[in-house]
Amino acid sequence: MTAALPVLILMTSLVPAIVTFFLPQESHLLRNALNLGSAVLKLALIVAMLVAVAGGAIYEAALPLAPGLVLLLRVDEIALLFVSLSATLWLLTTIYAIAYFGDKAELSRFFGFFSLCVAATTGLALSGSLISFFLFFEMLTLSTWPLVAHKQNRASLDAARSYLLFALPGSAALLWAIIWLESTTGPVLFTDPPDLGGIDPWSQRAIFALFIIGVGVKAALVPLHGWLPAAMAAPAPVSALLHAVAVVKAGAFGVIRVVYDVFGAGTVVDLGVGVPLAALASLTILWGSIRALQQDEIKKRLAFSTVSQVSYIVLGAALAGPYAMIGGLVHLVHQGLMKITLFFCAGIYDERAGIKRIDGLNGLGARMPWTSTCFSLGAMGMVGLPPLAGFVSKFYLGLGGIEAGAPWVLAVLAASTLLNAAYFLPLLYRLWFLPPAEDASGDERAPALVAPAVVTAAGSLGVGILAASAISPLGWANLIVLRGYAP
Amino acid sequence: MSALLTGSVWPFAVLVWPLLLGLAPVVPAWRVQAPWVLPLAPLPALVFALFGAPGATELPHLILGVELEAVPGGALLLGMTAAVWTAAGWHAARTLERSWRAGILVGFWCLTLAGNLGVFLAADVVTFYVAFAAVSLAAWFLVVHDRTESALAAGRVYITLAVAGETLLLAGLLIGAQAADSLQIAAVRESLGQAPLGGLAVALLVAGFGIKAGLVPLHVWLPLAHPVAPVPGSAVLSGAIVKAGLIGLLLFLPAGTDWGAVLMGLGLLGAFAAALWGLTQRNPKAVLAYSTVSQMGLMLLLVGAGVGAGQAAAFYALHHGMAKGALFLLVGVAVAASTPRERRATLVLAGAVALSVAGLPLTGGALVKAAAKDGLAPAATFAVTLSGATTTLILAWFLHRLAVERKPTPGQNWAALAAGAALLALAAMLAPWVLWSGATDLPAGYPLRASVMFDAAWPVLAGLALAALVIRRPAPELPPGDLLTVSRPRARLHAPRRPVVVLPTALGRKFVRLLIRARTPEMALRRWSAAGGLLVAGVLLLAILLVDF
Amino acid sequence: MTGLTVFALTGAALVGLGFYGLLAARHLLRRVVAFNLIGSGLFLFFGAAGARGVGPDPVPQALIITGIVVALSATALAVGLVVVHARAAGHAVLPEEPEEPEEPKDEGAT
Amino acid sequence: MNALVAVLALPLLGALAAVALPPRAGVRAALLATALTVAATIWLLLAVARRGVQGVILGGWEPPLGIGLAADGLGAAFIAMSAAVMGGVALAARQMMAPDVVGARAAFGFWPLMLLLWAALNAVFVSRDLFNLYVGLELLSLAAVALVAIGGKEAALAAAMRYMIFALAGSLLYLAGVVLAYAAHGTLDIGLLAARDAAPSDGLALALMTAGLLAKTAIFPFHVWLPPAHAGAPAPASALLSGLVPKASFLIILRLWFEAMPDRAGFAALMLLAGLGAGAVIWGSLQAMAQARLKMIVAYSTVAQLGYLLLVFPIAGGDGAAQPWAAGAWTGAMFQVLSHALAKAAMFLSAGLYLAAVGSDRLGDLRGLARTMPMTAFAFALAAVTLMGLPPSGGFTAKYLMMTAAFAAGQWYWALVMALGGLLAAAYLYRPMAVLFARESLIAPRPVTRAAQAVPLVLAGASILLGVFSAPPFEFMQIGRPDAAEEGL
Repeated sequence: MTAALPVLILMTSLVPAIVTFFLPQESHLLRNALNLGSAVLKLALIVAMLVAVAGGAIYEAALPLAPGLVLLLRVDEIALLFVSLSATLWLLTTIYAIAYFGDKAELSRFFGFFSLCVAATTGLALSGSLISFFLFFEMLTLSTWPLVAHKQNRASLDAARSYLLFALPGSAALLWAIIWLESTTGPVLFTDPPDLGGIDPWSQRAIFALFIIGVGVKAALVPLHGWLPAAMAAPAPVSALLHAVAVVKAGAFGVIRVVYDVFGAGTVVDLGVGVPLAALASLTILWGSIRALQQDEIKKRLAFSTVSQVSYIVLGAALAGPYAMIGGLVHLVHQGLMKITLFFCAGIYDERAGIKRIDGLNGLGARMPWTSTCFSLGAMGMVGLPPLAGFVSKFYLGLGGIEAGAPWVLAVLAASTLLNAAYFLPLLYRLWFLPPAEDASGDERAPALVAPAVVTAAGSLGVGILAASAISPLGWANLIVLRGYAP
Repeated sequence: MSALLTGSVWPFAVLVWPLLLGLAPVVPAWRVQAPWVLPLAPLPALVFALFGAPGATELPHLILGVELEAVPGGALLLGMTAAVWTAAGWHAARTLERSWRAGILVGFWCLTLAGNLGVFLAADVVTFYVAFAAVSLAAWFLVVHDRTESALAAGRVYITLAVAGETLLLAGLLIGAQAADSLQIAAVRESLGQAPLGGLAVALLVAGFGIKAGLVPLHVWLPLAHPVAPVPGSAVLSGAIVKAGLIGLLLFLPAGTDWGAVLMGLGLLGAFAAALWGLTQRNPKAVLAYSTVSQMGLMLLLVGAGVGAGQAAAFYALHHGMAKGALFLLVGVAVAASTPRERRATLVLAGAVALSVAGLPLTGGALVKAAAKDGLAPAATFAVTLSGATTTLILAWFLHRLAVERKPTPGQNWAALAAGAALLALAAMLAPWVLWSGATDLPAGYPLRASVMFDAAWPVLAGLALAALVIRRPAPELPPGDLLTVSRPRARLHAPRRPVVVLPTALGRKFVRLLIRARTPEMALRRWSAAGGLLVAGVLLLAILLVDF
Repeated sequence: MTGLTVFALTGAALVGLGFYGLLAARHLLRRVVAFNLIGSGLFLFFGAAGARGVGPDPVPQALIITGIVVALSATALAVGLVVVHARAAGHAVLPEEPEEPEEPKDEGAT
Repeated sequence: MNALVAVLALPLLGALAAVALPPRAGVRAALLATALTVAATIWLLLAVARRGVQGVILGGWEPPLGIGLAADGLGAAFIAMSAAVMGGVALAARQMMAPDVVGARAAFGFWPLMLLLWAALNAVFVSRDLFNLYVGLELLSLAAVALVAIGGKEAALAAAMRYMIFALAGSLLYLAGVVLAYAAHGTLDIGLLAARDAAPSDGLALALMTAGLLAKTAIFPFHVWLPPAHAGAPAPASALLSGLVPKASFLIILRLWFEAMPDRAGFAALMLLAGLGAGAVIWGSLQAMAQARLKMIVAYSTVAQLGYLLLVFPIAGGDGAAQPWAAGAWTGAMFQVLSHALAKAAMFLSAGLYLAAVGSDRLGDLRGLARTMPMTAFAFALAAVTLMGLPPSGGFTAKYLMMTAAFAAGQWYWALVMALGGLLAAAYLYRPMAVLFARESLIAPRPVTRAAQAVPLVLAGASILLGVFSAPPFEFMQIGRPDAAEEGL
């Protein structure tokens, strides 16, 4: 049982993926039922495991590939944090996507790769060894490409190309790092950080840098972020998934793994690589916000905001202290909830009102109150307005910064807050206060589109208001740090 | 799992009740008539302030663990706030035009109220911050409610400063919380004294709270926001909301910090400069706004001086809040007045309140001033006394403007509005008498002493004399927002869009050209003469490497 | 100078000639011939070098015979290819290699 | 009858039958022979797995006089590889090589040549005698050249001719080396040569044989004959040529350097080989990027992929053989051989399907075919994953093992070449993928049956599974390996 469960969870998205590929385009009902059903099943399994793991249980499943190549699935607290996020948002995004696409073309292909993408994310979350992490990391890279290119027009193909253009060299760097490391230490399991004694410090730093480049591409660390805004050519559900759950989160999660499970916080501090990484993350936070200010396309602005927001997680990991760690981990979930809300709403504006640019938002609040309210909640959460989700993360990151003897982090957080306000509040202002254009149209009579947004918006409010309770992401992050990463 | 709530449920109810009422407009059927909930929203707070039992309340699962407790100074302000909001709510309920916008206002009105009450009840940093954010950001909707160009412009200034303030606060509080390794406000305040970054933290806090409390030079939003906000909005802004900044300083400023002097200096500056600058305004609400800045200056001076651990400042704020609230409401009342009799009555009432603010003996104002001076350095004492003159002057100017400004809007029930304002004014007059013994250690008869009465009286008379001159030869009119001329919306931010990087195409083209060129040697290699030669060369090379001679 | 050495040297000489032809000639038939030269040279050398000690050694002889068979079949295929290619292309040289001047234009064409 | 003999005899008999019988019956006979050989292969695999190395002495004559055949783990694995590819190709060829598609002559010629090729491959894989290997190699080359030529177009014939020249030159060099070896030691049996006492001519012999084999393996810079030949042949033939044929000559190089004359393998020579390999990886990839036709791209990618194989020499060859990482590197190279064979066959078959659908393999004409032939596009993509060496493919296992070993041996630069090769592969395989994925399709494609599309998909899937379940083949290939350090790193 303990071995079966992780595999089962992986299968809940892998099997539908494979089946979906072979479904004819017409069989909407079957396809939707399959995807929704498996999403629900997966969620149920995860809830069951949450309870068990909270009680201290650990699930493991190992598949030896070749000597030194062990595919290890391990369900521990941190894995569950990520996997439960992805499972929840997967369900919602599936509902949303079904409504979004209606009966457009190539749906079997889309949902196939969609599920594959989630399978990869799941595997990534459950990976218990470096090599299995890499394995799913690559699986994610590839399964995302068709999603980005889904529209198959010039823009999306270019976007897809630039995605690979960034991702594959990143993977090469990652593999390079892994092999360099493992050729000395042997296979690395996340359960026990390897003994780096055999490697001289400078090589260690080089390996660390390679690791960060590898995962940094996905985490969209400046200057490796170019693909992310370009990927906006993808359909809204994809953007939502990309930005909230799958790709960027994989990168951020990777940073956490590298810092805490591969090198170990202590080593990172001793090597003196934590502060540079934190600085890079800070640079990304600010740069992303500044670029976001300059966009007048809603999705592009959101994209750059992702660049900035995801680096909060990296920052938390880089500071390598308990508080910062909590902040980073909890932002993994919080950013997901808020950002997916924003993308859901952006998609609704596009789909129901044909609005892509910011100046089109004028006065939409009156006509699309639910969507606009969700959008506002998400945006204010991003700004870090209490008691929304973003505030909680920011609070812990700030504490962590001071604790780690890096009070300049406060300045970064402050600047980022102001910048976030600067590029989000004008949107809300347009939504609620400016008069709509004469030819304005659009409604939100599409419950299946709006409902997911409402749920996630409520979620990003709820996780903030109930942060202190044990069942909240914050509570879980605390648990992780207490059990796994207590200094 | 620990209990959801420990201790008295009242403080929590005080905060939740307005939030619940604030949801009323969500129901379309109720949306239009929603303003009627406004006067009800603060009632639990009022009751709690009057009969509330001391003692802490904890909700460990909320946000980061919510703790509520009414500190002594906080209790005074809580009551005052509740009173002001009740009166203003009553006024709003009767005057707001019924539209879907009213619904939005009601929602955020209640949110602001909850936050405003929260800052006086919070016992832990996070709850305080949450409440503070609520009061300062949600109040933006009160400012921009009319959606006029000037309102929106003022709103931009307001929100910018508010967000900046939030950010500064968060930074400061984070330093404090980390140093104290606790979220308890008391503990944080302690640690701010000796923490390595304590100085920085206090600076951040002073700036953050100063913005809200109208500390010169961070006060610029006040004179912009008040004239454009609807009357009840201005009332709560000036009466209650600015006090959030005050309580913040009272709660977090560590004892014996060097910033006390700074506060005193800036407070003094504000007290006089703002009052005089107010004379350049014509809009009565703008004049009142400047008077608020000057009054807040006095209170900040008291905070800086740390008199009676802030009790004095709180006591002073108690009176000023209600009086100023009443004055703003009376502006609305005056507008509603349709007959000369009503107008006259309004002016009389306003005059009475104004004199109380100026500190005419036997008024509530005189009492709080007397209590405030106790324990102040002589110079400061004289300054406070002298400020009575400027206060009288500016309020006289206000009454003058109120009298000459005539744009009656019929259809309002003057009596009902006047009653609300009058009750609040009465509370302002009497509350200091009632609370005297509790708020200060001075003897009960102290305010009746001749010397005290004289100190209170002469500035008022001086002020009236000056006022006579000023009203005859008014100061030139200047736009509100002294230090700031409201700028156009920031066009800079929407700079020309640069394309998102896909890949350096020039480089790509070069590479392709290089590839094409690479095909030439490939073709050359195909010639057997070349390839065969290479083959022979390969044999020789291998042979050289393999044969050991 | 034993006979074996003569054989060996002759074989080596044949190989050398063959290689020269292979590199020098462009005409495909000549190349095929060159291959055969090399092949024969090698077999000759093999026969000579293979004779170990006294008496005949069966192994090289068997191998040589096999090799000759293989070479024959290879030659057959090669010539066939040359012809077919010449029919199709109109000349008996590879496209990347320019015609030889003395070569008649219609060589092998029908 | 011995399984070892069966895998050699059955294809030969099938070839004869295919020639002798009238065309339609001939095809059936060929398919039957294919099926039987596949069965025999499985039989052999089980035998090797259960009872270790399978040997047979022909005619009861012991080496050096007689000829011995032996299938160790490696040989058996290669035989299995060819069986898999042959089976797939045979299924695909039933339609692709139908007379109405490629003309009667090609349709008739294909089957016997294919089976002949198969027999030759298996012979090479199990021979332990250098001259025997020569014969097998010749047979292989002749069949391969003929397969290139059966298309009958001028370009194909020229390519075949060029191939012929290189092949013959290669075999003659090899033969020269064999002669020298025999002259020095009086035996050509690999086992006995390993136990010989060194002679001065050994170096020259090894050099000649190696050079000849490099030419036959199409290792840079002797690769120029390969792309036009493989691209010019009919798709099923290309699949065989690219997937299997070069592996035979490579296997001989391997046996020479690791088993027959390991003592000769000086470090400089090993580095030279690896250098050629690195050159192949980079040059082949760059050329592939510059191509405009799908089959040319795939062919050049073969040039690049073969380059990886030579990187094993300095890591696991010579003194490295005794090191703990040798097994990893060596097995990695073998994984590369197997997964490349499967993936490349899948790619050429997909290309063939596209050719059948739109009658051209110019990239411009393939636009939007992912929509009309999704299975094929998916097969191509999976194969691409293997060639890029991305997990969880066999190509990844290969790369991982070899890179790890390279690091362990302190030769990180070879690891760098492999990583770079992966990126270059992504670069040249991206163009076809993007084109297939484009929205608008210019040419209305002829329908292709799902059954035909399934074949490449299965082959590509196999190349992936090879990575997912790489432990059993890893163990299997250690069977009967000289100085096999059983556990890798």
